[in-house]
Amino acid sequence: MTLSDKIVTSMPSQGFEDLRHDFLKALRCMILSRTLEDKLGSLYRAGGRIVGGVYLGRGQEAFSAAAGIHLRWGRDIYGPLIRDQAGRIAFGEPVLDAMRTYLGVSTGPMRGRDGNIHRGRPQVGYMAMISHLGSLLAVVGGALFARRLRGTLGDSVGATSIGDGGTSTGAFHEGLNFAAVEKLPLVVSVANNQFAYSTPTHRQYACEDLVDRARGYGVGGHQVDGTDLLACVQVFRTAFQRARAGEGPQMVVGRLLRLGGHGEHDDASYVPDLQKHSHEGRDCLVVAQGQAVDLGWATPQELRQWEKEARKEVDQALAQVSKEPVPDPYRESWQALSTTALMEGQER
Amino acid sequence: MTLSDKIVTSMPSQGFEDLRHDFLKALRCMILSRTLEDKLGSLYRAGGRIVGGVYLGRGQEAFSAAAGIHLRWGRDIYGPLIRDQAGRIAFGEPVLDAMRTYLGVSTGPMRGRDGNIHRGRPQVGYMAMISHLGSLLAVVGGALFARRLRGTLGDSVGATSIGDGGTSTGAFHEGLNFAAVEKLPLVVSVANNQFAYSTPTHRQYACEDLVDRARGYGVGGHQVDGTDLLACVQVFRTAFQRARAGEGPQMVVGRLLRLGGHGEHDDASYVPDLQKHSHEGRDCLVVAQGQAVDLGWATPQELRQWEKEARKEVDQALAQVSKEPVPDPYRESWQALSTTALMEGQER
Amino acid sequence: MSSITYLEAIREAQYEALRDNPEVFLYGQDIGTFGGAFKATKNLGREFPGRVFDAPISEDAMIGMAVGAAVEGARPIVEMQFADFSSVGFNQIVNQAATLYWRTNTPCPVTIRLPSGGTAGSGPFHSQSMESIYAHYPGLVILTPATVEDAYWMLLDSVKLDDPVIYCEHKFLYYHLKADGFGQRMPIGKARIARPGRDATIVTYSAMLHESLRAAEELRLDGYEVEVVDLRSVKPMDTDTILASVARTGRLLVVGESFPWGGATAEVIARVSSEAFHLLDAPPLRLNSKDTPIPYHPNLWKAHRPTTASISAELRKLLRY
Amino acid sequence: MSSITYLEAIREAQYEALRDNPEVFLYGQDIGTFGGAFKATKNLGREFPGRVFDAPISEDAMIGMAVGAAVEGARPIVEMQFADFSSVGFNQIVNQAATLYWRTNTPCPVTIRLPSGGTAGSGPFHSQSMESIYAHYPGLVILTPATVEDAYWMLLDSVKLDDPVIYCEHKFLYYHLKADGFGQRMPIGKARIARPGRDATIVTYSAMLHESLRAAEELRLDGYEVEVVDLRSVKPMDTDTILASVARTGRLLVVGESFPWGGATAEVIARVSSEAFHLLDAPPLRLNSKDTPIPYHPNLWKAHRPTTASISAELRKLLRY
Ligand SMILES: Cc1ncc(C[n+]2csc(CCOP(=O)(O)OP(=O)(O)O)c2C)c(N)n1
Ligand SMILES: Cc1ncc(C[n+]2csc(CCOP(=O)(O)OP(=O)(O)O)c2C)c(N)n1
Ligand SMILES: [Mg+2]
Ligand SMILES: [Mg+2]
Repeated sequence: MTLSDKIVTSMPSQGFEDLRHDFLKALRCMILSRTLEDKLGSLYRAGGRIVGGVYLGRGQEAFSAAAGIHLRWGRDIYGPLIRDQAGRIAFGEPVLDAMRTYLGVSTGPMRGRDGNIHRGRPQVGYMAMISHLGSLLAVVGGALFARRLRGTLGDSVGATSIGDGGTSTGAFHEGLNFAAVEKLPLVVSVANNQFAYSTPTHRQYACEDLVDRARGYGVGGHQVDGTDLLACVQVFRTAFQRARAGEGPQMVVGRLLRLGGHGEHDDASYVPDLQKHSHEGRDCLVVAQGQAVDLGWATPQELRQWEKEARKEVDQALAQVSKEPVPDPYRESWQALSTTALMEGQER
Repeated sequence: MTLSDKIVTSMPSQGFEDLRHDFLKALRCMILSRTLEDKLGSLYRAGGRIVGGVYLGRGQEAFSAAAGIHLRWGRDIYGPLIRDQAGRIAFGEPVLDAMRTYLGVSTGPMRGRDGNIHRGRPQVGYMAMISHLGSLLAVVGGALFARRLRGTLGDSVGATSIGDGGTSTGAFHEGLNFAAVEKLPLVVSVANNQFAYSTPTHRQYACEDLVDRARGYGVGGHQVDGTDLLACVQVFRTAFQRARAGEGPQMVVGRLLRLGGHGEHDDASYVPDLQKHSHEGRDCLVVAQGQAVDLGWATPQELRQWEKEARKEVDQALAQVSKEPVPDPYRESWQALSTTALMEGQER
Repeated sequence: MSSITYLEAIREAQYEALRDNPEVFLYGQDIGTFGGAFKATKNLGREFPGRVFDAPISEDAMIGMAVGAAVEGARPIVEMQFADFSSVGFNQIVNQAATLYWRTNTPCPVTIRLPSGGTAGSGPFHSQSMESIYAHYPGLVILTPATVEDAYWMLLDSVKLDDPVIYCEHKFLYYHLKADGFGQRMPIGKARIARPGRDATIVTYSAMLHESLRAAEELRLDGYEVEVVDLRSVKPMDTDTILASVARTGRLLVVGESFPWGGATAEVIARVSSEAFHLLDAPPLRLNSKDTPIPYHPNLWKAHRPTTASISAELRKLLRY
Repeated sequence: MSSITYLEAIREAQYEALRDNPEVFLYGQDIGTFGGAFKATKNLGREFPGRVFDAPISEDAMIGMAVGAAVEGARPIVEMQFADFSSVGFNQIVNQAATLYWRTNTPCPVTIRLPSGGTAGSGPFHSQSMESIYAHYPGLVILTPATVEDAYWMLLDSVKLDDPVIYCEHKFLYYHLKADGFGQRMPIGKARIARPGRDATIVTYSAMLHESLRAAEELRLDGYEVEVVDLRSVKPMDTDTILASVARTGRLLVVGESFPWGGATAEVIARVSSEAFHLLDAPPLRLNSKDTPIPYHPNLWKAHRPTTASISAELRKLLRY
């Protein structure tokens, strides 16, 4: 069964014409993201190829891609998190970067030094997260701050993500508060997928909805059904417009469910069946494909074609990367400073 | 000029009868606090007696005392901050504890090891803050958590404070969020005195009012004119009632102005005159004394008498402490662990 | 008792601590229903209802809360999901927990479990060994169990101690290291001669004990008898046992997995050099990981940390001297 | 140039850094209008409008923001109000700033100023020396200037370096230490013979340099010539200069103000013992503060840290050997 066989339809077929381009762009990113992640998941389960863990964005592609399509590679600043494969693709990250990082080859952006979701290319505004949740927000903010200071901000914007669990970190609080004080053009996606690893939200926060936090920071607050691509595209369009218009940080809270384990090692048996069958448990990709057909923006044939192209792209990337070299400790520089003159011998 | 010569009157004289007892208790604490702090300030300026810096609560006594009077020494848990001298007195801390700590004698609760506002007696529920702002909140929460776990919580409650600046710390966020998740009986006083050291609030947060944060944590939010003792007593009464009634943490935001420097070394020349003469720049003690007289709850004679008693208490404490021994390094145990068997020699 | 792993020993010790003292509770991310990222608390939430709590992702508050609970007489065991994440609880550990007793005469019986050390593919933020960071600060006890027995007894002892304990459990040992039982309790603060010898002493701890033992075994084929001392706790550090060993062998190699600047290995060498200089027949050597973050790719990771091979090479250098 | 203090040198260096490079900006609590808790940025906000920013009380975000700015090519100088408060920015320092280059090949020119060390009456949370904590982590340069000249040149050099620098300025030296000018620039990474001698070597840094020089002077009255080496930077550490000095004197005392377990003094001893064992005529010694938090009362504080008297006593011990 291909993805497009599962299409369900639900949307009215008019009044969204101006979203068409964004929607389709996001949808194609979602398809590529899902295809890539399915491949990574099966490589992981097969064993032997993937280095380290695999953390997927399944079920979060609509929310992530709808943010990512508003970002311009090389011009905007993006600090994606764990479940932002779709956003990364939308931003312009080549599939090769992902594949190379997961397979740990030395040709990838992280050269085998760091892995999977930590990848990035900071020099082009594509930040490489560290594991510590929340700590990327201030970094993205700082990059915007520096651009404004130098006068090169222009219409560029920054975006980053956090999960429901990550909102409990002090770093997230400090980072968002700083960005609000500086009124930075920043969009923060809060992907409330109901769990932080196994921990349900009632052990994570006590407010009714995380969007209730926006006012306390003095930032724009937006809520959206994260399983609904059309809604996501619409809401993020507003949020990015406001951020670029100088209205300061915008916080977009999406309600959705992680469709899978925390990582591929986790069977997520702690997620109650009821929740899996709830509205937020819908597969956003299936929903989006249905929307596309209903709205007459794509035919089932086109969807199948896009899936085919995605599979081809992923397969090619895998084939190519499989031939690439893995890191060689003897050729590694083992140098943590860029200033070579200040390096000491390693084996004192 | 004694304090009571400066009385201004402003309150309607009826309808507050049930607050009378609390109000007068708080007022007497304020008087003692001001008297003590004036003495500490002049000792500091005279030089030679005080060890370390002096950080006073002038202008914040009403807000601090109105919280402190709801706390029972030995039964509730209190984690006061920098400007809570009045709250400490209301909680039941003897003036001797303060005097001994400021003079660094070895008879004080901190035995000359730590100083001034860091003092406390954790074993009786009176927490001793460390300097790092925000980090006390989780400690107070943890104490409540342990009591509830053991079943000894009863009607006890916890209280702690933070300044406008301290709300920017990650620790404050994590601590309050944890307390909200656990629905702990905790009252958090946010003394918004318009400055963090020299930094005005617009460099500290971007929301309209810090009370806007309450909803985002899912805690009760209360606002009060921190220069108005009667209002403070009323608001804290509600907040403490709700906390004890199991409604979870309550955040009380008081608007006021620090009437002095950050510490006694600081002339606060950065505070604009306009702000000094604004409503929040009123001296809460003068206001409270006026209220007491207006309401017929105290005569000017009584006020003078209380001031006199306060001066006597402070003078006696000073006289006594002046004779007490300072720490002797040769008799000091130099032991950071309570488990003596695990201590190593100091001079390895 | 049938074969038990290092990880099971940690679970078992927590089980017994919970069973024996109502003041004990567990606090950590995903440790309840889920049983923890490594399953160190598996089933404990079910076996001790209301005593095992899922924490929000708030390491600072987690430690702060544990200190507050300890002030009230509780004896919390806090699990950091990975040692590396304790960096965001660093302040509460070194400034709040570690100073409480000294400042206020109030005991602070908090145990902080740090799943530590490298495993293949874990990368720079899930592999750190932070014992040297915490040991530098006064007021903490730093345990680094290398065996199933120590994992068990030292965790039980931690909970009983009235001081904050940083319990560094090594993830590499979780599943592979097995024993038939918990053996005898050895007191905290005592090092152990893990292998007797006469030609050289290796002082080490945690996972590096096993690499060192293998290296010693390799050297035996060359006719050398290498003594291996397991520190067990890096603070307090059992200088006497170290010196006694060096007195026997005259040669010292110190092996640790953490970063090379400062830290446990430098501390051992400094103590031996200062206190027993005349016992040394050769310059004391140390071997640590390299001075870069911990690499993700196994090829790099294996070259980054000390291994049996690199320890053997170092031993040969030491013995040739 | 008239007499200038250590603190003025720090201000002056920041002035010149701002003047010479538009990518430099200052970020810290109360550093704008107010000029900083110690006035190290006095008037700079006025002299460089829009380049000096008051930060919220958010040390984690402050460092994170500086890293982000550095990624974009800025060269921020971040002031921590006291070194001790960097504990809440610890994670961003050791895991974000320190790993950026190694992980992503992106330079990270961030300078973090830590007002460090003890002064009378400052107590446990306004007195800490954290150089050993940061030096343990890969990817950071740790500077510990002891002189007006170094305070000036090393801060200017920090801003020019493409790596994150932890600049540990000692509060005890702020007002008292004076010089007539900034003298000659010495490169970062080179230690300096602050006083030549032949009978023993003291290796030290930061404020302890001055206590050590006084102790050396005291010993001169007994006829000893003690050489004093100022490390200047604890990481990188100039092992060559240390070894050359020990080669001359045969005796080594290492003095530091931070806590005794691990850290800079242990590192020096470990290097000398490993690399130049045969140069030593006596066991190398070290002197640190005591293993408790830093006391508030001056009586205790003076006994807690090394002083001229305790250094002299240790030197005598070393020379008697
Ligand atoms: C400071 C910190 N503590 C703990 C972790 C371990 N950890 C990694 S992901 C995760 C759960 C994250 O949950 P959430 O933020 O909701 O994101 P999601 O995985 O649901 O997308 C945890 C606890 C971490 N990365 N950082
Ligand atoms: C984490 C941390 N950073 C910096 C400081 C230094 N500091 C002490 S008090 C203070 C200002 C506090 O302002 P606020 O919280 O508004 O309280 P106020 O002094 O106004 O009562 C600062 C920055 C600190 N104590 N803790
Ligand atoms: Mg989540
Ligand atoms: Mg304030």
